[in-house]
Amino acid sequence: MLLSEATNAGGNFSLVPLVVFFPLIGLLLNIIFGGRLGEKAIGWLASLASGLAFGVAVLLGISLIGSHGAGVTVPFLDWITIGSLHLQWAFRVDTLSVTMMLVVGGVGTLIHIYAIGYMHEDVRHNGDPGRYRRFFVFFNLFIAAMMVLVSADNYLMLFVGWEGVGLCSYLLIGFWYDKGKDGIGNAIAGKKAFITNRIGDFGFLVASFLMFKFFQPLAEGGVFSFDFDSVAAIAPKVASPVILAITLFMLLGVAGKSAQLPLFVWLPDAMAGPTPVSALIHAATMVTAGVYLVARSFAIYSLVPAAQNWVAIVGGVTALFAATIAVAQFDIKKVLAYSTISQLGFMVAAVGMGAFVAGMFHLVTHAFFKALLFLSAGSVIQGMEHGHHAVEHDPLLRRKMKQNERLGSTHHFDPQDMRNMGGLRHRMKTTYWVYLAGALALAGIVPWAGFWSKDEILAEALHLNPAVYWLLTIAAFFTAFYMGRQVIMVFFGEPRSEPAAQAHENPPIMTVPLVILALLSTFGGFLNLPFIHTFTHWIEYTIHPAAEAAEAGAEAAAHAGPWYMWGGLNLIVAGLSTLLALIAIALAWMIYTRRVEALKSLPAARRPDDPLRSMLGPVFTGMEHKWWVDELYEFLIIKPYVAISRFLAEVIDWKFWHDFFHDTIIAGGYRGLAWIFANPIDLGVIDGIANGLAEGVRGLAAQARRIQTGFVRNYALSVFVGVVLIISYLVFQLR
Amino acid sequence: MVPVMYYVILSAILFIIGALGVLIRRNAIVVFMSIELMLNAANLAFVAFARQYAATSGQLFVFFVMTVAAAEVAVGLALIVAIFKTKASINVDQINTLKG
Amino acid sequence: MNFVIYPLTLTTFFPLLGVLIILFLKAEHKNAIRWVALLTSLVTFGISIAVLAQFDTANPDLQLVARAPWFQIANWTVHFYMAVDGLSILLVMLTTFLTPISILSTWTAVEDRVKEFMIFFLLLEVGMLGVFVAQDLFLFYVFWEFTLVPMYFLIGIWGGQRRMYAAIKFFLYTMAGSILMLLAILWLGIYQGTFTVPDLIAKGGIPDAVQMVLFIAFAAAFAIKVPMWPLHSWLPDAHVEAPTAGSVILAGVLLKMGTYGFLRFNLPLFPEAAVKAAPWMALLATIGIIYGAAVSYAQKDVKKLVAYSSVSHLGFVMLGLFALNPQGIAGGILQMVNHGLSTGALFLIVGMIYERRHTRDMNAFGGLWKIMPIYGVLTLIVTLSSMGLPGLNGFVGEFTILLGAFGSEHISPWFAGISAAGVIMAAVYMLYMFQKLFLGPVDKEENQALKDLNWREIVTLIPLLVFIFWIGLYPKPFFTLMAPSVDKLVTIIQAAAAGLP
Amino acid sequence: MSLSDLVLNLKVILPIAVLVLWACALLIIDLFIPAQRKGLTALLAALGLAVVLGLAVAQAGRQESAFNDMVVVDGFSTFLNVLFAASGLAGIALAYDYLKRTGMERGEYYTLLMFSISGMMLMAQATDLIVMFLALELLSIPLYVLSGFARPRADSEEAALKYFLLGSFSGAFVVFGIALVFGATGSTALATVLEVARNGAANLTLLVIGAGLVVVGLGFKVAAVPFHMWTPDVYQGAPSAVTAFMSVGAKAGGFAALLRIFMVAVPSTSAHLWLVFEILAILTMLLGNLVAIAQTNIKRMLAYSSIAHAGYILMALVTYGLPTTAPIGVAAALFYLVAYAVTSFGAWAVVIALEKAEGKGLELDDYAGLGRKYPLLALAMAVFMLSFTGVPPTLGFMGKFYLFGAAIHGGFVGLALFGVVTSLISAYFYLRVIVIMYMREGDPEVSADPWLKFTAIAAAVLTVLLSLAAGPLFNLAARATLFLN
Repeated sequence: MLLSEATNAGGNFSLVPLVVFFPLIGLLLNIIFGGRLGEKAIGWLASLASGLAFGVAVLLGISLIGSHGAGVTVPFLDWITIGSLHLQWAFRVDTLSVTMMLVVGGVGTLIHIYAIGYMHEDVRHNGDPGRYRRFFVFFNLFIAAMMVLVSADNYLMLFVGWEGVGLCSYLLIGFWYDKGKDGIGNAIAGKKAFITNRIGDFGFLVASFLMFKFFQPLAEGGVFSFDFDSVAAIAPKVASPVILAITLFMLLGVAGKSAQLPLFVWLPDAMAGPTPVSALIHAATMVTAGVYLVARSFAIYSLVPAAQNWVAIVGGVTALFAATIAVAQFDIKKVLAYSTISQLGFMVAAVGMGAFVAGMFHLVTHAFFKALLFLSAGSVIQGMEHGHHAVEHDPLLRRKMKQNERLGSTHHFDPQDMRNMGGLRHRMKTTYWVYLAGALALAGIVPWAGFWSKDEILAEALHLNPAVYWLLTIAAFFTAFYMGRQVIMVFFGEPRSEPAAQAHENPPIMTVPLVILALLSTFGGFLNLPFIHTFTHWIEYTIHPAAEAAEAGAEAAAHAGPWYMWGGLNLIVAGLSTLLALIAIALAWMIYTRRVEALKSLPAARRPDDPLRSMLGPVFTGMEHKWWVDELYEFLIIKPYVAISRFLAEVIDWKFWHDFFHDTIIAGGYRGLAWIFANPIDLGVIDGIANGLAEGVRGLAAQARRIQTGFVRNYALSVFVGVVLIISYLVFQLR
Repeated sequence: MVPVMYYVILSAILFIIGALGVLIRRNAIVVFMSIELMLNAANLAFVAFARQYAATSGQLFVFFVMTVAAAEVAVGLALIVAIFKTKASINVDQINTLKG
Repeated sequence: MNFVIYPLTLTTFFPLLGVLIILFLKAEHKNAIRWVALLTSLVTFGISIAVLAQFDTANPDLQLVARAPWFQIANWTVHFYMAVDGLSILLVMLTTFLTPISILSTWTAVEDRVKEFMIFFLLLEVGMLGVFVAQDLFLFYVFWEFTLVPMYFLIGIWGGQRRMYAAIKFFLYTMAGSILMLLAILWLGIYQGTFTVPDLIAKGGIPDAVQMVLFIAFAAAFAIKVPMWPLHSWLPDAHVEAPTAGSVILAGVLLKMGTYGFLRFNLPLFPEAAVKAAPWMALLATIGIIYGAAVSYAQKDVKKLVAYSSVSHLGFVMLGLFALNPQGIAGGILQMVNHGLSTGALFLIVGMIYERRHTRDMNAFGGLWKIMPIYGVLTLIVTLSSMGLPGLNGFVGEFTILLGAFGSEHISPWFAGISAAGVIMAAVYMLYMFQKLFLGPVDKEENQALKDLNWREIVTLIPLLVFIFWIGLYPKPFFTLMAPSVDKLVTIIQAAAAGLP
Repeated sequence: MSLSDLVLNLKVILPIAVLVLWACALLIIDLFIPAQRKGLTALLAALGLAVVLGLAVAQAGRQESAFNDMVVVDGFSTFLNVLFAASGLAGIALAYDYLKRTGMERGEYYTLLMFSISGMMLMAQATDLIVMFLALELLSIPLYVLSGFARPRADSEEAALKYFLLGSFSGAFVVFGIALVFGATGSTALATVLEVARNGAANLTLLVIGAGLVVVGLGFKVAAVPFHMWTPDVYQGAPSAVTAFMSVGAKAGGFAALLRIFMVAVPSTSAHLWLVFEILAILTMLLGNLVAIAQTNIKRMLAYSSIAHAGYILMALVTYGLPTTAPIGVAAALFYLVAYAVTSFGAWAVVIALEKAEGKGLELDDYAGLGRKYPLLALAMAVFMLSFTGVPPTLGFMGKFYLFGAAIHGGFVGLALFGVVTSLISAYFYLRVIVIMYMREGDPEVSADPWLKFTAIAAAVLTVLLSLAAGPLFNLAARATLFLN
């Protein structure tokens, strides 16, 4: 079923530009009037803008249901038109884009609301309330950019959004730009994110160049517009190596944006941003743009199995790799960050293999539960901050904490370090429960959302790419383990620091969104239940190859499938993964309650901060240090780049080119020549020649007296030499 | 009859002697006399050619040259006298404050 | 005499009126002089808008022609010939647009010899406008060389520490290139019988070998001006030493004269040579992009960083022009404008902080966003524009250039591919600069008391930002202006390329 | 020769005749003018020159010969006569205050100047080698005296002696060269020489060598390398006003003779001599410009600059054997002479304005701060420097454009390349003057004389305006190539 190119899209479809413009209006209002509005008003204004965008998305969704999934393209304005290039800013409304809009708008709005409360505290903790408005302006900007991305009708507009969200990410990671390591750490983290993303964008750009070069001649009327439909239509006519190149370059873009190997390094550092940022941008929405891109490009990816294979492998390896790192992190957000990378690996693997629906499904559920986890983590952190605050203001408690410090923890108090937490389930009940929901969803326990989506990916993987299946399954095991570890470290046991003991629950403005998200995480999986496959059918309107494959699969399952196929659900796969998850959780339980108890007997100085450290030894250190990838890049890329550019700038360009070549060779040579001409030649060389001649002449005249030459006569000599030369030449010529 | 070329060669030799005189001698007056010698060498050539072509213009030229030489002498000697007053020398080698 | 009131002549020479008025003002009346200069340049801008209003976007040929025989030497007639087409109209507008902004930026920055400064500045405007509207090679050359003079004074008198060195270097370098062009112009005029560009294009038929020589002679002048790697050595000196307004104009307009020269003369006059030279030019452009970006990153002086970034940015322009296809050339033209806006704005920005702190060492700053939030935001936008963020102007230019270069039949796609890496590197040095200046803690005592931008400064930047957004979001009007002329140019080149073995 | 014939003949040389008579009269009148009122002499001399200028202009369009074809009036001579007369006026304007300041205000100055001009004008009109020689000496001898005018200043005397000795020395080469040309063709009339040479009746060896020697002698006058070495010393030593006049007049006179002889009489020697001219041109441009860089004294710098400019004009002579290019070359050379004259007088006016007694104030460093203290004068000087460099819109640029165009037209692209490259070299030291004036601080003192300022500013205005409205001047120069044979 192809989309109808509706220029005069009827009804709600024509509202689609508003998904972009509501947030834009919101941010403009906040820029212009924000100075006069109170904090609450700013936050609610921004939330309203985001909520309205979500409302539009809902209306679009309803219209789509009404049109039985038939999407439309809504042209907005001409962007770039030169010769055979015709780029439009057009909106695309189909089930895929609306799904994304719903996620972005819905989760986005919830996080906006949450942030009203969270940022209120955050700007105070960090001592700069002036930034409150800035935060919401950036946040709205992000929503707008993300909406541009998901609503784009062509690759270039998608890229506009793509870079736009990158910008917001940069700005928000560096939101506390005067904080972090040496006061500049956050700013550097932002820069790292942007530049890493740019590396990916380079891939995206090259892919688009290739597309233009090879698709344009085949385009209708010779005019190429980069829109998804025409790309899909032309792609089969293009040589497959070209398609392979395009898809692989695009994969680089995906790796950048969705934090896949080898470009994942920016995402953990991106946790420097305020927690709502991590939730919205670095978990739920922006980082999934890569997945969305591959799903969008299903038509070209489906043409080249090799590319699909690569994508799947990248996704699979990333999933496992990041999961191992997550196991050994102590920062509550870092764990979630690596978990995000890992989960993105799942999605990328899925869309890579051609399981577009499964990938998209996981994208949606992941948006729910990961946003939830981050926000609850934010709640935890905020709670810890409160605790810390309480401690700071209570001399008694402060002394108590000092003692603790003397006992072992020498570092400055870090409210994000899980080693400082523990036992929070009593002090922050709501947070605990919602966190648990999120964790279970992530771990893939029936019936939480993550189970359904992850299982679908695993089932498809087994079918399409067994190697990747095993990678993902092991990753799933780790996932359950580190989530178990985190929940236990944070919420169970005894408080390991005084602030943890003093932590308390956050206000409803923060907890209500959490609860909503918790519900979504719990029941979100029901979007695509066996037999019913609501979500599959929904996406199938847009993604046809997936539709065919899945339909074939579903039919096979319904009619001639083996016993373990149950309404599209592979029971073996589901069972195995659930079993592994449960084992992992149990293992975590064993280690982090029993083992920790056992270790308590050791003196504090020799007691490891994590039981696993003693159990795994160097492996744990490797995981803790992210397998030294940052260091590797520092050594392989950053240091050489800095060195080369220093060398070019200081040695080649300045010392050699500027100083030596210009000043010494050109200018110096010039002056030298002038000097030579002014002195030796004018007075010496010509004199010398003249003298020589004069000597000869004198010899001829038998006047062997050495006569001191004077200037007038030298001048005459010069004339004479000139005459002699000219006459000699003429005589020579004439003969 | 002596071929005209002989005169020309003689005049050339005289001319060169004159030129060498300019190059070699230091006394300004002698230098100036050498220049006169060069002019007279030219005169000789003129007269010789005039005779060859039986053209009077060549001989006419000689008179002009002589007149001009006389005028130059007037100016030149005056200059030399002036220099001598200032420097008490007419050695051209000592007249070298301007250079570079 | 009604010749004088032709729109283009009027635009070009109107600043002279200001010069005349300023000449009769007392040097002590600094503000009066400033206002006269500003108003003159604003009126010039107004006149140029009238020119734009009369410009027929559908017409690929030269328009608004003001043409008359000027003088005759031997049998070579030199014409006074001014006209615009799609290739130059934007640059004319850019010039008249940037001049008032630059003048406004000098309000407090230039206190010494204001009278002379404004005179030179307005003269410079005349020269620049003349370069862009002259359609006779001789006339062009006169304006081309003439621009050197006021710029030389601007750098030399109002410049920084090593201003004399920089001024002389600027002059000599630029002149070194243009003297070769002079010979080529003479050759064309004498052996082709005309100095006017359209006639020369129509005549054509220059033997290939000669064409190459002429191409190189013209290219020498333009490449130094652009400046293309490796002829850029004068640029950092000139930029660093020039006063802010001088840098703005230097980067904003003067460098464009080089790229414009390629566009107006090298491509249509010597199309065969252009096709043959395209890979080499693209090579130099690519090296320039990468090299400029790498070198920028290692700078400590923020002005120098921006200066080197020009090498990189103009590399993009050159790459686009020598893609020899509509996307590349149109992108190149747009990128000229973009660079004028973005880099012009960057120099203004650098000038603003220099005026406050009298240093340009990036290590002397940090955390300025907190102290000067308006300044921070404006800088951020300009920085992003300069590094080619989609939605802002830089991207539109760079993307179309790269697209064109990649799809070009005349140069290898590798150039575009490698140049695309320049986009990454642009982010590296631009964000580095932003971070050094604006992010991190405010750890320098001197920075604590800095004042945020005042209204005048904001007003100087806002117009630039408007266009930064406009071009980024809706570049269509700009492309529409140039499209027919670009197509015509491409047709000429394609015809030439078809004739080549 | 009847009286009416004499009158007709005299009409041809009327400006010269008036000038000489006026000069003689002034010599006597001056005796009656008291020493402190020598301004009157200057005024009278200027009046005379103005009349001469008028007469010269009135000759425009006439093509006549007189005195048995020994002199002519034609476009070429008229053009140059106007230039010479105007140069004389400029020379007086420059000298008036200068002489007073330096205490050498003597009436002879103006008479000598006028005699020298009459020599120059005769040079432009002469069509016989005898007359040409006479004109050369008439031009030179007053200049020898003028060079020593600052007597008893040693450097002035030294300059005079050097100039005199070397001038006579080179004059001897001219005479000998003429003798050989006469020997080759049997005539000294240019027209006859041409005819004989064209018929093949001439002794080619003698002709070519004779022509070569003439090149040497006149090359000395125009200061071509390697016959240039007197130039810096004499320019430096001579009173600045004299130098200014000499740098224009003597050079133009030399070129007048060179152009006429080689275009009119001996184009047949071009096969042998063009290379000589080319090498001379290249050497002159190169050396003049390079050595100028090393100078710190403005007068010496301008001396080398004048050497260099002679080199550019010599480019025009390289093409003298090409029938189609030669007229362009001549016109270009004439145009360039005008451009050079205007610029040079202007520059010297500034130099003189800054010069203090006893030859002080002539170092480049003495120009520091001029831009701030005397903006108009500095601007004028900047214009002259740019014109010397050849930057538009100045006459210098137009002149170079024309000259290089001629060279390219004749196919001498390499020569033109040399021309532009040396222009670039020259930019370095011309710009240095501007740099010092504007970019260094100093406290220069400037003479208050209005005439100097007027000359400087008028020259600056002319330098710019004439370049923008160069059409008429181009036409005049082009018409001035109509030689009357």
